[in-house]
Amino acid sequence: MDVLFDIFGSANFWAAAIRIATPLIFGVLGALICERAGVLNLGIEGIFVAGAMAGWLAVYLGAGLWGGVLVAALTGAAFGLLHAFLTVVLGLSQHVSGIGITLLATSASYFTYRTALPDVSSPPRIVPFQSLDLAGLSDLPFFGPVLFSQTALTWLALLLVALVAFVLYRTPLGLSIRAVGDNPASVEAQGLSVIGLRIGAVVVGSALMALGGAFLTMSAFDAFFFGMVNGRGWICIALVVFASWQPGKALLGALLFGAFDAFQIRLQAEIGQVVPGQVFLMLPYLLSILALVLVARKADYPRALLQPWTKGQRH
Amino acid sequence: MTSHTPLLSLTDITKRFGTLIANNAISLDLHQGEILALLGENGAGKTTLMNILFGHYVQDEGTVRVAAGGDVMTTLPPGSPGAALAAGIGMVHQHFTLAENLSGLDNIRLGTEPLLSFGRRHAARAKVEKIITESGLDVDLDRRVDGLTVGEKQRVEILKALYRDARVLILDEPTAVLTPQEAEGLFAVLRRLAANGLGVIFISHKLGEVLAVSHRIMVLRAGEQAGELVTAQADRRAIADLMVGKAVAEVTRTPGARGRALVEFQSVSLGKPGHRAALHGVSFDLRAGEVVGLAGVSGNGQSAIAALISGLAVPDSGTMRLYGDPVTRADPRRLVAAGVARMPEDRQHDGVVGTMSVADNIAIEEVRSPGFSRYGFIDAKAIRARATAAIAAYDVRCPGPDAEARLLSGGNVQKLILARVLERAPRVILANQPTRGLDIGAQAEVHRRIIAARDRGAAVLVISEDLDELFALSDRFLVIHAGEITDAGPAETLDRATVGLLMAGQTHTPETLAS
Amino acid sequence: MSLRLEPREHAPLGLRLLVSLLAGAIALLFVAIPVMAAGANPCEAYVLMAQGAFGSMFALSETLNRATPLILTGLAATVAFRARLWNIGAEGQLYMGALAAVLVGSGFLQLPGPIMIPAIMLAGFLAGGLMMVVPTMLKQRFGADEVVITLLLNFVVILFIQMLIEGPLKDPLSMGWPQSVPLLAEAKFDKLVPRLRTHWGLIIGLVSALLLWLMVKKTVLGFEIKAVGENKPAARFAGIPVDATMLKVALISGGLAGLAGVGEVAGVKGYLSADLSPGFGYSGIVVAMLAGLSPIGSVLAAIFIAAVFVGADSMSRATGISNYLADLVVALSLLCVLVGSFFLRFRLAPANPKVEA
Amino acid sequence: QDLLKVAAIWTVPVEQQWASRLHNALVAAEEAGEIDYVYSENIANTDYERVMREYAEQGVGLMVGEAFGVEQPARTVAADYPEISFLMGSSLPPVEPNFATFDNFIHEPSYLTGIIAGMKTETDRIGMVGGYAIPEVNRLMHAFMAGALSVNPDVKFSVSFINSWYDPPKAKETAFAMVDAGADILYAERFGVSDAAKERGIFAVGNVIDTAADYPGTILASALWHGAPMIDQAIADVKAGSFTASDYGIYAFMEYGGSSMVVDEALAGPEAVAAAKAVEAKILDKSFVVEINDSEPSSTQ
Ligand SMILES: Nc1ncnc2c1ncn2[C@@H]1O[C@H](COP(=O)(O)OP(=O)(O)OP(=O)(O)O)[C@@H](O)[C@H]1O
Ligand SMILES: Nc1ncnc2c1ncn2[C@@H]1O[C@H](COP(=O)(O)OP(=O)(O)OP(=O)(O)O)[C@@H](O)[C@H]1O
Ligand SMILES: [Mg+2]
Ligand SMILES: [Mg+2]
Repeated sequence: MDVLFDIFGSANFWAAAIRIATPLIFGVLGALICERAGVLNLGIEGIFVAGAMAGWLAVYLGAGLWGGVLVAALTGAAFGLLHAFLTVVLGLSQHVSGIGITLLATSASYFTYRTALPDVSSPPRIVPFQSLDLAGLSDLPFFGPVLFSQTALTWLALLLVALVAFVLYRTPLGLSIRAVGDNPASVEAQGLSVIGLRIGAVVVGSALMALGGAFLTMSAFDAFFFGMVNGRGWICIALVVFASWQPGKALLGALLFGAFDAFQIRLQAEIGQVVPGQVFLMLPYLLSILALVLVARKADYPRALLQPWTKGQRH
Repeated sequence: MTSHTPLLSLTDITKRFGTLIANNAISLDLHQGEILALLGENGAGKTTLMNILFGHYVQDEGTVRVAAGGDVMTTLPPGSPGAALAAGIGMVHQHFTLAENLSGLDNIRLGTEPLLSFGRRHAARAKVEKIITESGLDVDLDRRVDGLTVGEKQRVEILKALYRDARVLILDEPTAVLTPQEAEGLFAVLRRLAANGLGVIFISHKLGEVLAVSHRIMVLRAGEQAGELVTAQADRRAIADLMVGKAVAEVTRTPGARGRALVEFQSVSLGKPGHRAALHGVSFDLRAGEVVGLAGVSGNGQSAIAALISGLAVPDSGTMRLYGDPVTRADPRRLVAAGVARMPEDRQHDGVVGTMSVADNIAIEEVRSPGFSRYGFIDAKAIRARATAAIAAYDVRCPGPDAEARLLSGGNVQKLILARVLERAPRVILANQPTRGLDIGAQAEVHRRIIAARDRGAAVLVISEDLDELFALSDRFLVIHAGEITDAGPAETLDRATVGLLMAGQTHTPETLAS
Repeated sequence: MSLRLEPREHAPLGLRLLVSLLAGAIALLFVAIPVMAAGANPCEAYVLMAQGAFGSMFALSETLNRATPLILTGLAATVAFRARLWNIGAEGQLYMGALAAVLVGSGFLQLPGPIMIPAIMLAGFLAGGLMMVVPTMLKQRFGADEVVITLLLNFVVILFIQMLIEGPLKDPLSMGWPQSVPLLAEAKFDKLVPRLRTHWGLIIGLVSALLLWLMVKKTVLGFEIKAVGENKPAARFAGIPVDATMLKVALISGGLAGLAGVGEVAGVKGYLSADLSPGFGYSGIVVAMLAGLSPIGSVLAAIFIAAVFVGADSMSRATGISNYLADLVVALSLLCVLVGSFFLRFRLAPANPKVEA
Repeated sequence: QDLLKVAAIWTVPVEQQWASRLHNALVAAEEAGEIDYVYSENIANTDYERVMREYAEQGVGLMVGEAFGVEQPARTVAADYPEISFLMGSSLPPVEPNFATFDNFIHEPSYLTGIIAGMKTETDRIGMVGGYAIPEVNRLMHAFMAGALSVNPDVKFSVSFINSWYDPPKAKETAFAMVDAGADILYAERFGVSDAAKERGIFAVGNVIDTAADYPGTILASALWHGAPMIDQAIADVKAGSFTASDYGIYAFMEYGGSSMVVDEALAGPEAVAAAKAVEAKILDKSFVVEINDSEPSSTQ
């Protein structure tokens, strides 16, 4: 019990939870935008990799950090455009296209990295984002270290949650995106372009996913590694369902996952070999599954998810 | 009432789907304040024409022009719903085009504001509320659309058009899913709107309402313009002749011989207690050789009754007996095997698997029976033979037994289902909304089959919101209201008003009513 | 004259083959980009790729060896997707199948030789099947999304396997390297050709494809699966036991993926380790969709994917290009074939067909 | 002109620390004009045998790689190509005539770095973050722990495995957690751990490669593996025709120069350095043997 109290009471724990959650926040927001518009984007895992590689490489080759962020976002957007072309314009299977995009983005990133830096056997590094201390607020007790030990990208992620929520619920654009994911015919009948909205959503959502990857190489760490995304994209796909496609709950879900992960890391270090280490590693996944089962009945699926739409055809 | 230049003018619209000509050089004008009824058999091309007018489909030939002030008319670019909306054309589709996860208000606003603006909701609400007051289209603007009734959804659809200052309103089969009361309300609104200068086109298969509401009637037949009538000078017969090209035989019903009770409900309850759509201690029976009409406003427990007789549910309490034995397991297969024929309410959704062939859809209830399979293997030959026979016997219009069922029109899907369930000479028939959305020819065909089955000795329960249909078919009436059933007695002792009162929940016995 | 797309009712076999070939050709054109970026000659690379995949008995055997698990995971996805059951968990089911094979076949159970192979196959089938039955039941009971749950279970299963092979199942003779005790000799699949890796798992895959085809086309179960997949409410109304049918599908789908795991353990590795599968489960989805959910097509698609990978990998070695190229070539081919499938569903037609005068 | 052709097959990307040691040695040998070097990286164990055979067919003279996950097939391939010399990382013994083995036996310098850490820790808590609990990792951790305990019996260890070779962000988080729990020295088996140490202003102990330049003021000491002695020996043996199926693992021992400790004397302080050097001398003159323990290490309570 003491152990638990020590863990949850510590500012460092919560700071870690937010750090771990940050790439997930980007990813889950991106996936949420795509799915709200009716498109499942299983390319997420690969887009993470591409964002991580491209953003890092840009900075390594001399771009500024924000330049790198931009490059990452554009790279994600490009893969998003490809996914949108295949699934929205051509109406092809969203599952297969997504898995294909993951394979393509991952392999293209690895190939590019190795071809661009052939003689590297210890990964080169960049100077990453530093923690953003607003006006000395990091000296605040508890909240100081929790919030102000974070980098600009974490703040960007939090800001994006608010922005996405605002756009989704307070602007006609958000209205249209929610509508197109529920019933494309409703959007078409009101004179809007189903295809246009969906392409836009997938492109923007994919750009956000890439930022999740960029966070890994430009904030959480300062170098690119093969395999470093390590399933984080897939987690976002689960978190979106858990969040019932709502930005606020998406933030909550990502933070919960971050907290679980930070917790199992600490527990593993504290109580060690009472149980095999894998049990701890399984925890976040098992808890995600449990959470999904519990919220499933209430989940409000975008009804048109996975359904292609072609103009002039009855649906 | 009509001004010199039309509001809207279609000229020589032609549309082909592959080799099929859905619309062949169709022209029509619509004037201010006019209500034009568009009639025709299933598949005549009505929806297609309206979809072209609204820009969902692109015509192969012809133009759509709209009044642009004064005597000027401008041509609409084909295939652009946006342009049609901007030109003041509003359309209420046969299948609603609402986002169910949004409120009514948001559905109305959708697409009317710049995408990245905000803070306009208030003004929008004010405008919608003003329209509601003027038109009488009352609806809860803040409720999510998936929580609205069909009638309310339709009102939202009309509000969508009016909100955009529509000058032309198109309604595709607006009353197919409305209760008689709701339909009455709709017509009142349409009349008022027309009086205010709106032009209205509406599509319907119900001649009664066409005669009552429209000013002018245009009839399509197999994609051709079959003719036009001024409503004041038209009657049912004339319209039917134009539509079908031949006279439609009236279905006549002779009194039948009532036999023993085949289905008995004894204090049956099902569903959430106190809920309107649940059943609360319902008792009635269905006897051999009679058609029982179940009247009621939809959502009062009809679905629960249908689910029970379909074998999709068993009573929560009370007993349902089939041929005297209680039914204790929800198993449609057993009921089918026992000779219960079930026609689903939503035939496209529950009745057929669209991507399977017509033959497979005919066999689907009985694939496991020895006639259609052996040792777990399908006997495709037998299935095909049965389907070929059924297609001929029931006049299912389709390219053949191997055609996919989704290609069939609604009327033909219904005939397919009739072929599936009636071919086995069932002893009990559940006919749930048997003719919804069907043209008059198809309606007559379905009615004839039902009566024939009754004459063979089957017990039939017809569930319908169309009182005309119930009176045409039923020997006896049950009326359902808020999950409770009143036996209204033999059809001969009843009239529309009496049944209407019972449907509205007036709890009189037939005797007191008769006095 | 502008063109528009018209849906096609039916794509003849010749057209399908043509489109597949064209897609493959276009993919090869794309492959030239990275090949040239790495400074190699594309034409030479194509020849090397073909040789790497089919150029010798060895190459052919390696291609078929890699295709073997893909056939089975492809079939797993095929049967599930036909019933609109989105099984993304074939990877985990494969591992569970492999685990069951090891549990039964490594001496924990004393079984006479001749029934050993059927026993590990049955165990693997059931273990994989169970891994899909559970999420399906969660879906039926709680409405939990099977895409996400099967996806997450993949991670759980791998960790579980790691736990076992570092713990109770660990091979004491492996000098600490985390791998399971080996299968007994009588539990191993024979090689089809001596000294080449292709093994009886390939035959199992082919037979499974045939059986699945038979089931889909000819049996009542196949009929019911189709009805349930295409329109659940209508199937339910018609009296098809929807839930039971879905569970059967889940069992078969997971079971086939489990068999893939059995094959890898009994035919290739001889023991279980956490790196048994380089994503065979995920690739199975690709295989199934490329094949348009056709069981026989899955065999061809699996061989295609395997050949592209094996060929490109070998080519990268022969040309000195980074071997990450292989995955890139697979991805490009996949996307090209996917686009090709679009033209099987639609045809280009003139937008305003004029009736001939 | 006929250069010896050497092929390496890595199951990991060549950035992975220990693959990089041998890869670099091979690249150096190539640059020195000794060999013609080709490699494939990130090869799944399922594909390993195929890649071995492909290289074998290309006619290489020496094949270097890791047989850990593919012991049986690797030996089969070797048997099929007796004219080729195989030098494979392996936990099992070599096989005549051409299958030689090696492993990263750098437990000796690990022990020495343990001594430094044991003396330097003030909280008596050391955090250790590993990738997977495999023998190649376990034995280094155990040696390190033994070294630390030899000079400071009170020291406690937190041990975590992150279940990935390349997830530096995760390794970093895990290391942070250990710092939060009181560790003031981190044992950096993975990339990411030293980053955490640097950010929190504490010390880290390096492993396999020398990263001191990347983390100024952070790396107390490192146990380094040098691929060159073994690789150069193997190349020489092949060229001389004297390559035998022996255990090349010994070339990782300090006496062969295959491993060494490097210590930042300014950070470690003279006392700790002296203690480590003393043991170093004993190891070199074989009066002290560091125990090899391949079992999975766990946190001490
Ligand atoms: N999208 C389409 N693709 C191919 N054919 C179509 C399409 N839409 C309609 N058709 C064809 O056009 C014809 C006219 O269909 P339409 O929907 O206009 O009939 P309708 O008059 O509205 O019938 P109903 O009274 O049943 O609503 C049909 O025979 C149908 O085969
Ligand atoms: N996308 C489409 N492709 C091919 N044919 C179509 C398509 N959409 C509609 N049709 C055809 O249009 C015709 C009319 O369709 P529709 O669904 O409007 O029938 P219906 O008789 O009006 O039935 P209901 O009133 O129940 O909708 C049918 O023949 C149908 O096959
Ligand atoms: Mg219609
Ligand atoms: Mg219709």
